[in-house]
Amino acid sequence: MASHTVIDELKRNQILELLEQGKRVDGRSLDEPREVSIETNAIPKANGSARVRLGDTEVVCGVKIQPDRPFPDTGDKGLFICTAELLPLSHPTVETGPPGPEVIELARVVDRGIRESHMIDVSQLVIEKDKSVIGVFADNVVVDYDGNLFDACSYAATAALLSSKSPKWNWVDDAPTLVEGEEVDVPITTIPVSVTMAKIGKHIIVDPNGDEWASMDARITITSDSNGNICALQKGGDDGFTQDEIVQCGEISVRVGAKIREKLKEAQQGGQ
Amino acid sequence: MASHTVIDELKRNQILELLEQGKRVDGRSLDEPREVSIETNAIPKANGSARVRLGDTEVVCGVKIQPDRPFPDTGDKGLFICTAELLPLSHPTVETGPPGPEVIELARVVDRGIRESHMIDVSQLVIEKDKSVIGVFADNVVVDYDGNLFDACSYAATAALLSSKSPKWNWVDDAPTLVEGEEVDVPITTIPVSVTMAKIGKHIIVDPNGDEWASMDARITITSDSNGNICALQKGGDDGFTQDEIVQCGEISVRVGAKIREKLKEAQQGGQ
Amino acid sequence: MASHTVIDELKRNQILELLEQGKRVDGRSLDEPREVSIETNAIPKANGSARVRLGDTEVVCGVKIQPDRPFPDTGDKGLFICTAELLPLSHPTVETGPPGPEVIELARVVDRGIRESHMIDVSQLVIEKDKSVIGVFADNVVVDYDGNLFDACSYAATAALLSSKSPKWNWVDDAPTLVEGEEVDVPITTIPVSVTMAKIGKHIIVDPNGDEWASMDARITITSDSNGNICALQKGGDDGFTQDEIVQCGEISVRVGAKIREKLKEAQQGGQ
Amino acid sequence: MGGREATMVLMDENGKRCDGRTVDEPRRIMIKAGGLKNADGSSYIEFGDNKILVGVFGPRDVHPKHMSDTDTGILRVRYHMEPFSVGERKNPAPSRREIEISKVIKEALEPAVMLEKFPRTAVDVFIEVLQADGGTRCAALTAASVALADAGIPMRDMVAAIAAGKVADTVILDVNNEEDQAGQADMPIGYMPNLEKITLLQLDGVLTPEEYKKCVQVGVDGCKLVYELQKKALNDKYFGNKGD
Amino acid sequence: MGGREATMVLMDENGKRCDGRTVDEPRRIMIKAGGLKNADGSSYIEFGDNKILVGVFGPRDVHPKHMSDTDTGILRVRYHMEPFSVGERKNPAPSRREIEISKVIKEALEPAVMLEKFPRTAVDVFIEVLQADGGTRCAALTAASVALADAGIPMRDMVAAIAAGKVADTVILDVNNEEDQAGQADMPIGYMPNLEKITLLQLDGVLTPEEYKKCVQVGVDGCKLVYELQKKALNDKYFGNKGD
Amino acid sequence: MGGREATMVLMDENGKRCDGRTVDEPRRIMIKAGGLKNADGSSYIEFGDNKILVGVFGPRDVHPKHMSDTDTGILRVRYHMEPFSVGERKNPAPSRREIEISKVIKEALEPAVMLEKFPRTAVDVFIEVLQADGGTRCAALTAASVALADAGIPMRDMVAAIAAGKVADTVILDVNNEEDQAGQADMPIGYMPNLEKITLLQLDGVLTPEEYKKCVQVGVDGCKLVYELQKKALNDKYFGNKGD
Repeated sequence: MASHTVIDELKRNQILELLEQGKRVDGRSLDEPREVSIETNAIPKANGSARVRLGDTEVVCGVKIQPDRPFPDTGDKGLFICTAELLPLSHPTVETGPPGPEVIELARVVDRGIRESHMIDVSQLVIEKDKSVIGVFADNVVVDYDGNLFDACSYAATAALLSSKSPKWNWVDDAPTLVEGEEVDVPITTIPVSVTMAKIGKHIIVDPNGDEWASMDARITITSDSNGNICALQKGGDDGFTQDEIVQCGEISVRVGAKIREKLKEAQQGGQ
Repeated sequence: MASHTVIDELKRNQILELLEQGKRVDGRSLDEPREVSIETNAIPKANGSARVRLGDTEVVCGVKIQPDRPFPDTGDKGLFICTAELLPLSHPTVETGPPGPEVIELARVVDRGIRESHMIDVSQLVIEKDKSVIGVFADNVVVDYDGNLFDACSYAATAALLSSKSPKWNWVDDAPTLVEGEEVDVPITTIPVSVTMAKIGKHIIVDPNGDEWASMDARITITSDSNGNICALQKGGDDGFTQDEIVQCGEISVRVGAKIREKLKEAQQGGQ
Repeated sequence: MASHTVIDELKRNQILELLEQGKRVDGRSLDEPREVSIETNAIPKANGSARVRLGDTEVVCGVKIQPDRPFPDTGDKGLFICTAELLPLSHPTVETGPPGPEVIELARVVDRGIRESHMIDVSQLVIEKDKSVIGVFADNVVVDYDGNLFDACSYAATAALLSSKSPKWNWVDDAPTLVEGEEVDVPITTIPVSVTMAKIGKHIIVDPNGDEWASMDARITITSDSNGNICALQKGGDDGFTQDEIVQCGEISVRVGAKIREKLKEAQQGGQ
Repeated sequence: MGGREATMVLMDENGKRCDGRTVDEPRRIMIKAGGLKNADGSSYIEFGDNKILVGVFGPRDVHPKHMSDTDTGILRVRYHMEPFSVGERKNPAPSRREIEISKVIKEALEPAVMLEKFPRTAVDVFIEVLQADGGTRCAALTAASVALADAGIPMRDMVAAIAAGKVADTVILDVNNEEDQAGQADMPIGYMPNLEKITLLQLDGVLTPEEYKKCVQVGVDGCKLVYELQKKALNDKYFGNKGD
Repeated sequence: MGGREATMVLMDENGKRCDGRTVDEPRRIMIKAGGLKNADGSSYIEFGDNKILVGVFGPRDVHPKHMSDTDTGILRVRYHMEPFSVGERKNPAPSRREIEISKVIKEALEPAVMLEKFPRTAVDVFIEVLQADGGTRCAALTAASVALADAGIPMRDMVAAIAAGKVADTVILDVNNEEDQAGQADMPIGYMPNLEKITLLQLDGVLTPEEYKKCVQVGVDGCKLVYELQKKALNDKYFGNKGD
Repeated sequence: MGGREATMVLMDENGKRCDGRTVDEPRRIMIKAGGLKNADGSSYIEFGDNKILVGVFGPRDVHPKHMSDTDTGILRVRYHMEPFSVGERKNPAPSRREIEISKVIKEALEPAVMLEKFPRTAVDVFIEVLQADGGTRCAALTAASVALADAGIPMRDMVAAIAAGKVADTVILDVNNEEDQAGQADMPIGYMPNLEKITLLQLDGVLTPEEYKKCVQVGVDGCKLVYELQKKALNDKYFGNKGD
């Protein structure tokens, strides 16, 4: 995603010039995310799903809920795992094969944002203590790329989880046994929202699109929960932030996050 | 195996010219397979084995029969797995390392031909339902290459299976336990025979040798069973067949297959 | 580690010239190993550990002792596994990624020397027969390279094992259960010592340093035990030895090994 | 297709199949040309409960160079299933099944694409199965043809695909998931209607020679139906009302 | 950080932490510049119970060539844990966690290193965790800066690192292993004191906006302490008494 | 060689071994030069119950180029076991054992092959173990020498190989599978009789210095026996009656 051609240089100059005037290439204000559109239940056979567009970035997330073995030291907790993959049709530069460091970071940051918010109460996902628990897998696939996959994947996963219904299992004859025809809610405690900001020159902008992403000096992704607290953060990119900028980004993320949380709630209600 | 040099082009022209006159480079008629020679019990320590030559293509197949865990949803059935590998000594162009798409297709087509015929009655390969079953593994290795590995591997695997004797296990103390000194027959229901045909120009030929293989436009492998029914098929290659050709290939495969089935039976009797 | 530049050729000539006069580049006699320094308990959180310098070659070995499943056919024995890895900071030519044949051979030879001496009495490492045993893992990492990793890793692993204390487990409720606060000795039966010799021209030298290693024609690593018996051997390199040389190397290895065994004992006592 | 015992009624006394279709009735098929921003061409298909997205890039340079052909362009196809596309979550690593299907679809498309016009380049077809039902390979091949056309790649014809099969001793069109699991035979067919060539053909399951012949006929007829939907999808995008 | 229940007393009535430290007291930190023979630069750090070795090579040629950049040098960082460095023996294959931390540390070092002076070359930083306690990434980043300086690589500043966090509803400096497991939040910070830039920042765990602000402040202040120890280590090697 | 308890009688009161051989008697050895059509040279050996096929290609070009040596040819050896060659079906992935044996055999062959005559090229030796008994590496090395000669590669000598060992406190020749499992020591030896050089030597198991010396002697003598069979195999193919 990060190449450095003459065109890139010209683009960056143009972006910077506009920023000096307080403007962005696509007309947004600096702290304004792109339009978010959320379609839940896009994959009806999955236990939950969502198709999310953030500007021209598009992500599909499917949730699978199935019995699994607990980790040896946490036999009283279910599993929550969130992944992210860039499909090769999402951009001409994406290559097939095992994920590189960038995609691994993407997946881990999206996973951590949701995990650290304790959105899913994994203590309720136990079929039989130490023997069998419920695993919730939220797999994101990026189908169109235009920057800021962190937020697009995070919204897709969160919307898919909010739309999920879980099958029910009982512990019978030393094995988890499906209870036919029953469905239960996934235990949700909060709605985490990640907000990614880029630093270009001295400017902080919310939700960088593809051209802005290629031009940025550094980035920061901050996730806040329904209480307006901050629960996860990841700085990236080859430059740094001042202490004041870090504090400012925290404030922006809570403010912008609250608006996006409303959209996620609407999608949840709309999907029901 | 597929390279496109000037020599290849000249060879193809020569092959095509002869075909226009109804002749093949090695003197065979169009629907005539090469000489098949079958040596069973070539690997005495295996549970069954065969060394098969089809013209100058040579394959060794060894069968291993051992207890295994059943798949979760088919606890009342044993396992049958057939593989194929091109050894690097079989041809100067073969490379070591993980198998490419061509070898994966080869292995899966050979496996499917035998599996779909229900040659092995896997319902009889159960030691203890849902706990322990018998796995039958037929592993083919190609030691000399001269075209048409599909049929050579299929004949080697079938001959090796026909020559196999299975150890016996009882379910004792929650574990499969070998019954020393007893051997039972592998439950065989039919003898599948695969026949591979190549299309070169407008001509359909049976059992293409190495030069013909490199010159073909498309190929089709059809497996028939002892009842003369068709049980598996795979079209390959970068061109297509007309509907009439497909029907004609079906007829050839049953007719030629019947003759080769007799050779497999002879080898089975000879080996006993 | 093995490159062949003009500099290498000049170095080899210089080494050979000195050897003709019975001398070595660093002033040692032909059957004299470099200074060995052993620091045990370098990694206090491991169950045993050692940091060993052999000249300028440096190795850290950490021992982990934990419950494991036995191999199916040896349910009455614990596990002993010794590995070796070249860290990329140990030399500019070391590459990251899966180990090549040279590192695999190194690890296997070091493992075998200790294993074949029966240093660790694995029959005492059983928690519950056929169900649960104790695994002893000695992992070597090379942090600085100056030739002869075989001996440096062997000494590090042996010293680390001699310094090890094992936790204790009981078999409770079908699971190995740690007995808090109790530690037992690892069952040691002998102290194996490997001695590696290089052949350069017609000369046999003990413990080749980096320059000598790059110049050698062949090498041999011989491990002897506390009784002065020979328990493992590995010849390497692209040339051969005469029968007399092989016998001579056996004698040297026992004699030099005895001296190094004393140092290992001192380190063990010092560490207690 | 391990177990073929009829654990359900695959065909009732009125000749209706388990999902209510008649023997020669395909499932609901919806094809859309285009849809992706970054791909040079794309398509989306819903074929029964299959949901498949295809993106095409090219003709474009080949890296590494020695993989290219100085005489012709090359076609590369990847068939890939999302972890959430099947009943039990799929391991993300490419399976041997996916590798084989990629190869079979590639060879089915080759005769349709005029690769000789673009020597030294590659055309990449990326197939993403979002939700799988029976017959993904036919649905994927059908959608891939549309995506190639949408990318403006010159083609001799389009390949339409659908499976014939045998259920309850009857030859049927368009095998669904239950019929594939519990039925007697499944024969996916890919066909170029204008060139009258079968470019994909597989079979699992036992057929008499007569049934074999009939399956091929039913499959080819089915492909012609699918072909009309492919053309309609391209028409809708390039000439028609895009309302739907 | 799955389980954050306080299964131990993380802070007693006198404001002392589980290892006896006060809220703003770092663990024992010992940094040594140099030490390895073959590396161009190296360092060793003990940070609490962390024991980490860093070796630096470069600037040197890049293979394969197309990975190099004609305009600037490139920085490559590998963070790697030994099998014996953690409680349960670690699988030797690189974990996704190690790959992410390698990337985060690389990006934290980038602004400090004058890579533009060495176009077409690479500087390699190899971090080896011999024994892990809480906060390996901060300890590793701190040591890596010293090793780069020891290798004579021109630098704008050094990056010092330490974690702030929240335990028993109190903001603290330098989260140890128990506090990381059972505490409420962990915020590793990397900071260049001269350039006044935060180049590494992560957070796991819930903070109010006020606590967030305070954590950043506590962390930056801690980095300044660490920075003095980095300078002392280099002084000791290059100008001072090397007696330890 | 984990368990060495004598669970069977390895040597009876008459000095006969478990398979009826005397202490210095090798198993049945049958070597055939040639046999494969496509390989440049090949051989087949039956050594006790070992059945091993070897094919040689070269001297031929090396890809990628930078793996070649401008001063000399390179030798590449792959030792590989078929899945059905051993008691329990072997996983097809190359094991660490196979990688080590490949290296040991390569280094044992190096001094015999005049690689310096073919700079920039490679000679490839592919060893396929169809059925394994004790002593595969010796049988493989013996057969590989014959295949190299059959390929017309110039050689200084051939390497013959066989194992010496210790069983029931007695030094023996040619350790079979049972003796390897339950015996006291196994010492595979590869030897060039004309150049009088030992090029392969390994040992697992405990020997006194005296026994060590004796094992080497017994092994070298055994190699001389094997050498005669190697020459006979080549004679049979190139000059002799090919009837057998």
